[in-house]
Amino acid sequence: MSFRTSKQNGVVVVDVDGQLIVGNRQELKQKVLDELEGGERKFLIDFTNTGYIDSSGLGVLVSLSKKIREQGGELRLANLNEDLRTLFELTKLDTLFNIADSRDAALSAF
Amino acid sequence: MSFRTSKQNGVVVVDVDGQLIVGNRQELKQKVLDELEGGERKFLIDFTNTGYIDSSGLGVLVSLSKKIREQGGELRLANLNEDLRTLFELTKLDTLFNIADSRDAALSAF
Amino acid sequence: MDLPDRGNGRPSREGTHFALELPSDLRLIDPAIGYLAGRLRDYGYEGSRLTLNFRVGVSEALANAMIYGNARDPAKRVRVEVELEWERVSVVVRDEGDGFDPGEVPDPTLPENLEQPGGRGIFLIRELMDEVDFHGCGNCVRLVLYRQEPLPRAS
Amino acid sequence: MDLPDRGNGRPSREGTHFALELPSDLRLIDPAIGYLAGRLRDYGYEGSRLTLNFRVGVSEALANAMIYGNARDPAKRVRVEVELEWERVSVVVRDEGDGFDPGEVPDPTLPENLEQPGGRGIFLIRELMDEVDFHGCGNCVRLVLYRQEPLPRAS
Ligand SMILES: Nc1ncnc2c1ncn2[C@@H]1O[C@H](COP(=O)(O)OP(=O)(O)O)[C@@H](O)[C@H]1O
Ligand SMILES: Nc1ncnc2c1ncn2[C@@H]1O[C@H](COP(=O)(O)OP(=O)(O)O)[C@@H](O)[C@H]1O
Repeated sequence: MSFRTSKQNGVVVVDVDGQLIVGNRQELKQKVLDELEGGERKFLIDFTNTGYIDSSGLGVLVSLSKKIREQGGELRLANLNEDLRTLFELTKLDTLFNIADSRDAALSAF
Repeated sequence: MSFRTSKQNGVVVVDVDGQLIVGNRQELKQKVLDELEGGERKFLIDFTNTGYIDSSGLGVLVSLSKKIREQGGELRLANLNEDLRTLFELTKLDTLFNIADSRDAALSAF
Repeated sequence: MDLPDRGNGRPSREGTHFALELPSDLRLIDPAIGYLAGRLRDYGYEGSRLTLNFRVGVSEALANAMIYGNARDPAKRVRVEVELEWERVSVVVRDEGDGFDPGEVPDPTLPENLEQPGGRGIFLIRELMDEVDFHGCGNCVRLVLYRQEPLPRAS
Repeated sequence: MDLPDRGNGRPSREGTHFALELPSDLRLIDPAIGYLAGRLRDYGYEGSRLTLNFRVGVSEALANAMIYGNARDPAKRVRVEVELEWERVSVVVRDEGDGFDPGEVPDPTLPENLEQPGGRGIFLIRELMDEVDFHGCGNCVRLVLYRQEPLPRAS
């Protein structure tokens, strides 16, 4: 499991490879908070290569989204597979997040 | 751990990613034997991306080398890191195998 | 894979059981779930029941056992016992804590809880697993998942 | 990593111990070794003592316990107990077999054995580990590796 960060059209894009779970979520959190501190305001997390997310992973997404909003920024999510969509629906987090079908759709909507 | 096969200048090149150990050595063995059966005679195993090899992994290399020689073919090894060199030296298998410093050196010597 | 031959190459319908014992180290959850899911896959389990319900449900139980039951002390262990059968798999996760009564945990899907970072673990276990028993064995939880989705529960 | 803080970020010199119990499934060796080596790395072990001596030595002991001790029966377990100290790490690998006496295993480096596919496991354990005890505990082997290479053995 690892996180890759890149910058596209002024948006910080994070690719989550593997799981986003209790054992590694702090890494993602720190990475995004560092960028936020560095002045970035637009964030996209891309789940194309993500295996599964547990409740701690969801928790990190919730708290990042809040922190980014507090700084006047925005967090979007893209490329959730069927399992991840179900997970967001079960927890009603699909109502909290801005979820795009593709990376391009997410990027162009910022 | 996984094995990638490609063909270069008439040589079947196998890249071993991760470990070559008791849990996955049959996969490598089968892959090489299938190519041998298909008529291939020149084989190179490249260890650039290999983590560690255990006694079963060494055993598979020994028996493949033998099978390939019996068919008039040749097996070469390339890109052993320091740990792997030590392992081959400890077991004296460095005297049995044709070990090249680089893939190119191995390929051009066939 | 270097495993005993199963004859016809298809999973036998005969059940199997096995156990794992792990130090309380959250980094072990990913490889443990990877292994367990692989065993289920070999046994013909597939689809979202495997990749979502099983992986996330069992992951939550392991995390809670390590974090709450064992207070993240790596010298304390989590024991995982698996009964893998044709129709269903049962997983018992036991920690070295005092056990707990999940009782009425707050519903994390209520609007006032939606922005809370925590509180979704037990909820997900209950949503994703077909049977959940926190009581039968004290400091442990027993999870059961059927291979096929059971008929809709009357709820 | 979401682990208890170690204060100054450097490994403490205080020792730690932990245990794993695994079904006899050869696919578990890679993740188990990955985990154990990670624990040693966190604790400041490094270089070929870690990546070669430790990983290969312990791997051989796990494989033998699963294959010979437990006859590859996944319902039978291998228990790994680790005492991780500043100067050295000790690993006890126990299986459910009858134990064995490695006695005089043939030297796999002799010209007549060099082309044998098997017979290098015990040899490698002895070459790579600083102390090896097959006797103390019956169906188990105790391996000790020092952080630093000990003074050359008189041999
Ligand atoms: N194995 C356990 N041992 C003791 N307490 C537990 C255990 N599992 C869960 N709990 C308790 O149940 C509460 C709810 O857990 P959960 O729904 O997973 O949410 P979270 O972990 O985010 O708090 C935990 O905060 C903890 O107090
Ligand atoms: N844990 C064990 N329990 C019983 N017998 C064992 C165990 N470990 C090793 N042996 C015996 O020792 C022999 C030598 O083992 P080893 O040197 O690893 O070579 P190989 O596994 O290639 O035969 C094995 O063939 C087996 O008979």
